[in-house]
Amino acid sequence: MNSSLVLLQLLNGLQLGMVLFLVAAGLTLVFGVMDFINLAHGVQYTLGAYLTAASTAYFANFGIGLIVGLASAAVLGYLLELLVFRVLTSRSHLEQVLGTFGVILIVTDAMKLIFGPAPISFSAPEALSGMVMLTPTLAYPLWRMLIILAGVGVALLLWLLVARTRIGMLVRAGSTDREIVDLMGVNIDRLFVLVFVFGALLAAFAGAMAGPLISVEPTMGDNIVILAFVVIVVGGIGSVRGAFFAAILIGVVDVLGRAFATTLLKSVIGASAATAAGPALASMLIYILMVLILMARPAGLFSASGAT
Amino acid sequence: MSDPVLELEHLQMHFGALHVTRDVSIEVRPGEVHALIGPNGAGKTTLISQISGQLQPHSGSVILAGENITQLSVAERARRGLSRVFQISNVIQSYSALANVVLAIIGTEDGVWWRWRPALSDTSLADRAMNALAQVGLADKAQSIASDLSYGERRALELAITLAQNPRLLLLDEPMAGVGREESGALTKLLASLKGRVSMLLIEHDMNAVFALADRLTVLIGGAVALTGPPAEIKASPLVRQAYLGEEIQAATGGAA
Amino acid sequence: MNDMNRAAVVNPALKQDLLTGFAVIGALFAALATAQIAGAPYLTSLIGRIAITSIAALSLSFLIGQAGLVSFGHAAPIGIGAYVALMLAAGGTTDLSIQLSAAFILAALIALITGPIALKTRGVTFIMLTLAFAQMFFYVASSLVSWGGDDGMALAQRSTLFGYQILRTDAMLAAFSIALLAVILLANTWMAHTRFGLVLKAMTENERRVAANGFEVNHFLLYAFVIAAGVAAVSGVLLANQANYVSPAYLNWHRSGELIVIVVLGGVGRLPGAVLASALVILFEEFLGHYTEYWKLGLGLTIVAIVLLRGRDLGAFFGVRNQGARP
Amino acid sequence: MRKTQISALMASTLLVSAFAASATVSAEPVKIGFVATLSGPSAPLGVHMRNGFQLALKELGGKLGGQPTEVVIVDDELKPDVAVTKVKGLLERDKVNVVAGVVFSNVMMAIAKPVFESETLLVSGNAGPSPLAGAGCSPFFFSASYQNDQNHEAMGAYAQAKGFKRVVLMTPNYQAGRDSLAGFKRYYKGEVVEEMLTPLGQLDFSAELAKLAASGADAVFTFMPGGMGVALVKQFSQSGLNKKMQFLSAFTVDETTLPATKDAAEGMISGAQWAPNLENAENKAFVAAYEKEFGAPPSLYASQGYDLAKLLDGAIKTTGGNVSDKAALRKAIAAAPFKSVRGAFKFNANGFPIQDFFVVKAVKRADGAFVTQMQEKIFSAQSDAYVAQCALK
Repeated sequence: MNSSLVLLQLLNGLQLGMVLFLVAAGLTLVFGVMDFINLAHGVQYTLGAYLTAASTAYFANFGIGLIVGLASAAVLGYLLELLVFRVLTSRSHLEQVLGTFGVILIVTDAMKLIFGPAPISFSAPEALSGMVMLTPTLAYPLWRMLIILAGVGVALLLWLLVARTRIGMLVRAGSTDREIVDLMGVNIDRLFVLVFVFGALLAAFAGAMAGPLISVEPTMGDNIVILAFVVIVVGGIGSVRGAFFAAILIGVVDVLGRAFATTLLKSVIGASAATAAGPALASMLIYILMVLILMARPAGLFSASGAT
Repeated sequence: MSDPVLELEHLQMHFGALHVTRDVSIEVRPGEVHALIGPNGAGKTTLISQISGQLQPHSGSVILAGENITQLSVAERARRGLSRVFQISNVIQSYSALANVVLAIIGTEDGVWWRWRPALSDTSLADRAMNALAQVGLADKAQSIASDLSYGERRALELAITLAQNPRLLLLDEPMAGVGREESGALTKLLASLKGRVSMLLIEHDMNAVFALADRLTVLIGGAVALTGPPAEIKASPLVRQAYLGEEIQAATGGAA
Repeated sequence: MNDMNRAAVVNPALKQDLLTGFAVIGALFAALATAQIAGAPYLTSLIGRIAITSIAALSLSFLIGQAGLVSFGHAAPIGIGAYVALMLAAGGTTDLSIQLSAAFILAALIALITGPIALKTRGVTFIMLTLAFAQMFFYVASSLVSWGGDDGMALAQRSTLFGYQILRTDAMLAAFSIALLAVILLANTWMAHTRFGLVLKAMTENERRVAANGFEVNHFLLYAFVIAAGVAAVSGVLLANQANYVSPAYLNWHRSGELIVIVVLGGVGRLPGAVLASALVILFEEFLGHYTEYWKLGLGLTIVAIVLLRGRDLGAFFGVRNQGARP
Repeated sequence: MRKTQISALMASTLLVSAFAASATVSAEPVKIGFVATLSGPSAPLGVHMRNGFQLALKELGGKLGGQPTEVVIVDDELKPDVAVTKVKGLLERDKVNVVAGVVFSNVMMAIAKPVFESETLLVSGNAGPSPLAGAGCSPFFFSASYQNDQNHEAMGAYAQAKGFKRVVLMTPNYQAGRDSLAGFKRYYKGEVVEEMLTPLGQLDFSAELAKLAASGADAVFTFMPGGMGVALVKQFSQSGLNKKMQFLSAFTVDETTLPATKDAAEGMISGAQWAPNLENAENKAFVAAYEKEFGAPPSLYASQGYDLAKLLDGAIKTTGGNVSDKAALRKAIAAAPFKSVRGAFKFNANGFPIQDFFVVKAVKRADGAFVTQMQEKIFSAQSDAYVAQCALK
């Protein structure tokens, strides 16, 4: 285990973290501002990947494909908000879980119906799919590096929006105290649409960026949304800053666990036992981490409301 | 006079740099109504929370009938006879008045576990509950759902809940708050009827009620005890008049003065 | 005190809840008998599945509806029960009295360890902590290489009771499952009206009041959490027998999610509603799945339509009242 | 009677009448229960196998052995317990004569017991788990595909023959994955640098690829069916590793994943018992018909589904259309009375095929489609490693 391998794995963790952050940011805002549990947030990720892949194939250009794909994902997100989620915001959390679960079933099967059950072809543009030399001897995939940069860029943009604009102020106020926003005479529905569509767009962007790496298939959003929930709870519900740091933490711990758990265990409990227990332990790590963090800080690392 | 029901000994509490309770020592004697007054922000509700166990003081002790209960949970304090009426009406809204009181009685019993008979079919429970409801004048509303009761009736129900537990000490956190003029008169009368039987620690802004009920008063200013004494002494104190009472005292006692 | 104001000794609410419970159980037995007479063994196993799923859904419905705790890890005790059956059967211990108690006790003990940690929190954080613990058990089950690892393993033999092959046929399994469901449903209905039920239900609405009445809220919630886990493990033992197969998939978070959906669909706090919803989801999959591989699209549309259009649940639709001690 | 009780009784009546309706399906024609994974990330495998089967049936005019045939297709969802329930439905409700198909070994192991107990024939279209080949073999079981280990063995033998000195092995952490490692190592005697076991369903291999790059191995052998394979292949070439080491695999780079990976997979080597350009008349006709019908090249799963239908057709012809005499039908199948698209094909004592195995390579065909292509034959008329443990003769 040399230092450059550890560095590479840290970058891999950071890259996974950025994808998680892009998905979790919208989730935490929608949850924080509207108190709305959206299990179907993962379908925005799936839609982003599919629509970008389809329009990239159609226009034979990744740039145009990305813009068209994200725009249509945002429109679909808006339609979902209009038709389903708007009604659900006034319902109990459990009804929201039920309704958005239904949406997952619908969108997943619709994607399967339209694009087929097989993973579809989606590659990064030729110019961006090579390696970038970090040092004369250390190379890293360019596309993964781009995901890291895009994630950091979005985080900065969000920080500016939340810290410096009127809408950002409303969002912050809304995530700590809904009534204040109501009192200020803000049309809360319009604020929600804005936050929701923006969140959907970020998740779609995550899907579009991850698409060329992983296989684009109908259930790709299922596991990512569970990880995104882990991220927002660890980070503190409603806190974008919390989502950012929690996403990096989860991403790095997950990758380091997969990379080194078995090897480290081998020196402790012997090779055959480690081969059996290592992969299980690696998969468990983020959940163990979540339990430990929430035992110490039940409201998460950066709780927006400050309350427990 | 026998030992005090409640003793607060040198309670201290702060939120960060904000000192909310400064070396507070108070005694409530058996059968007495002890009122706690003070301007907004004097730390009255914080103090009540430390007595009932929602908050932990940073130092000092809370002693109930000779037993140090500072480290006990809310529920354990309640089982030892410390009953609280909340500032904002706090009953189980979806339960009937009777079920609310039955719930309170169960809280004083042992063995929620092995009593498998339906709670609301237990006549001894129901009789005791009806008794408490009758004391507050709610006997004919026993089967009404709590959320259908008026605000004043809900306050009375809360009183019935606490009475049903045969408390050693009743903590009343602004029982008159939000209650209409007419109902507050009735509530005052109700509390007066309990005087001597139940020891009470009363926080209240309604000075009419305070002076009608209290045997002794403690004035809290800036988290510290400014003065403790009988109503006449408090009314007479220039310090209290200046610091806090002013016009409210005038209003309450003006007619008589 | 005049007698008019005394609570009736025969509690009318309890009576009605029990009658509804009997009606649902009766309907299941009637369906089973009809399937037997019509000579449709496959439908028999379907009814068995409905009964087993209902037991699992019931334990979660109790937790959500009567204790107000939404567990997103309820698949874990079910899976634990299934693995207990698998391991005991492999060792030759097939007696249900031992298997069911061992499953109940093991799942309850585990809940006794995880519960206090999860119960430090409420709401979504509680949901995620229960998920986290369930995921850990999922990965543990996946790493049990000698018990089939990720693939799972076939049950060595079906369970027995005092030496009798009581689960030998699917019809016997279904009948036994319905009988067990009946016991659990009626016990649960009864419990909702006891002192424990009265306290628990009050907690879902107002923890502060209940604590001020002298009840340790977290102790009560922990008892509920532990009991629900134990009952779920019982359904796991039956599930292992029904499928003759045990795999880590039983502990997957998808299963926990499906169970929440069944409970909410049936109506939170309506115990017979959980049985109705279990039947609906299983029948939906069976009959729609027979015609199209896109049956989940249909289920999704149905769920969204139910939520949006009526804003009510199946239990309400069938007139099942909310269980509990309210007069 | 209260409203609640009435509704409950109504519901039960509905339930019962629904049961009764489905229970009265007549059982006239030959009935085949076809089990395949048709949903989830691994669905393409099941879809190919089903397509192959249906293509053959269509060519036969919808008849097997000249008899009118009804095929009941069920989706096992890749969940063993769901599969068991659905297979019970096939046996008890639909009263099928033969259960066929099955992509995944864990599903096969779960359903084998109830199928054998009902003394129904089970003919695999893909899964060939070792227990059914060895000590747990059954007279009711036939595999129209292979024994699981064999394609991995072919890769092991190839790696050994080509002189790869250091190889990293990588599979999902489940039984079939661990079996594939065992199969590979049965013929490969060089140094295994590391065995990496990943969670089943993992799609991001960044951590594993970084380790792979640092390992200094000259080849990697992997078994990653479905979406996992797509993701791995793409990330492998993106990280430039395809220029550093040889990618060897089985069931990973094939016609179900090539449409998604395209040129990222070009040049990758796999072990297989079939490829679209395998030279024989049956295969030529099959590939052409499949591409015409489904607009894409068939995979080995499709070829197995196709062979499966032809095998059943030949067997039912032998028995003169009689499917109720199970002993006769079994005997007829054992003779493998059909012309396989794989060429030479016959059954061993344990019901598994004796056939050739090849090395195939992913290439871009002249028409732009990505397919696997024959490179060289590794084994001729190969038996599986478990047949000796099977008591059947």
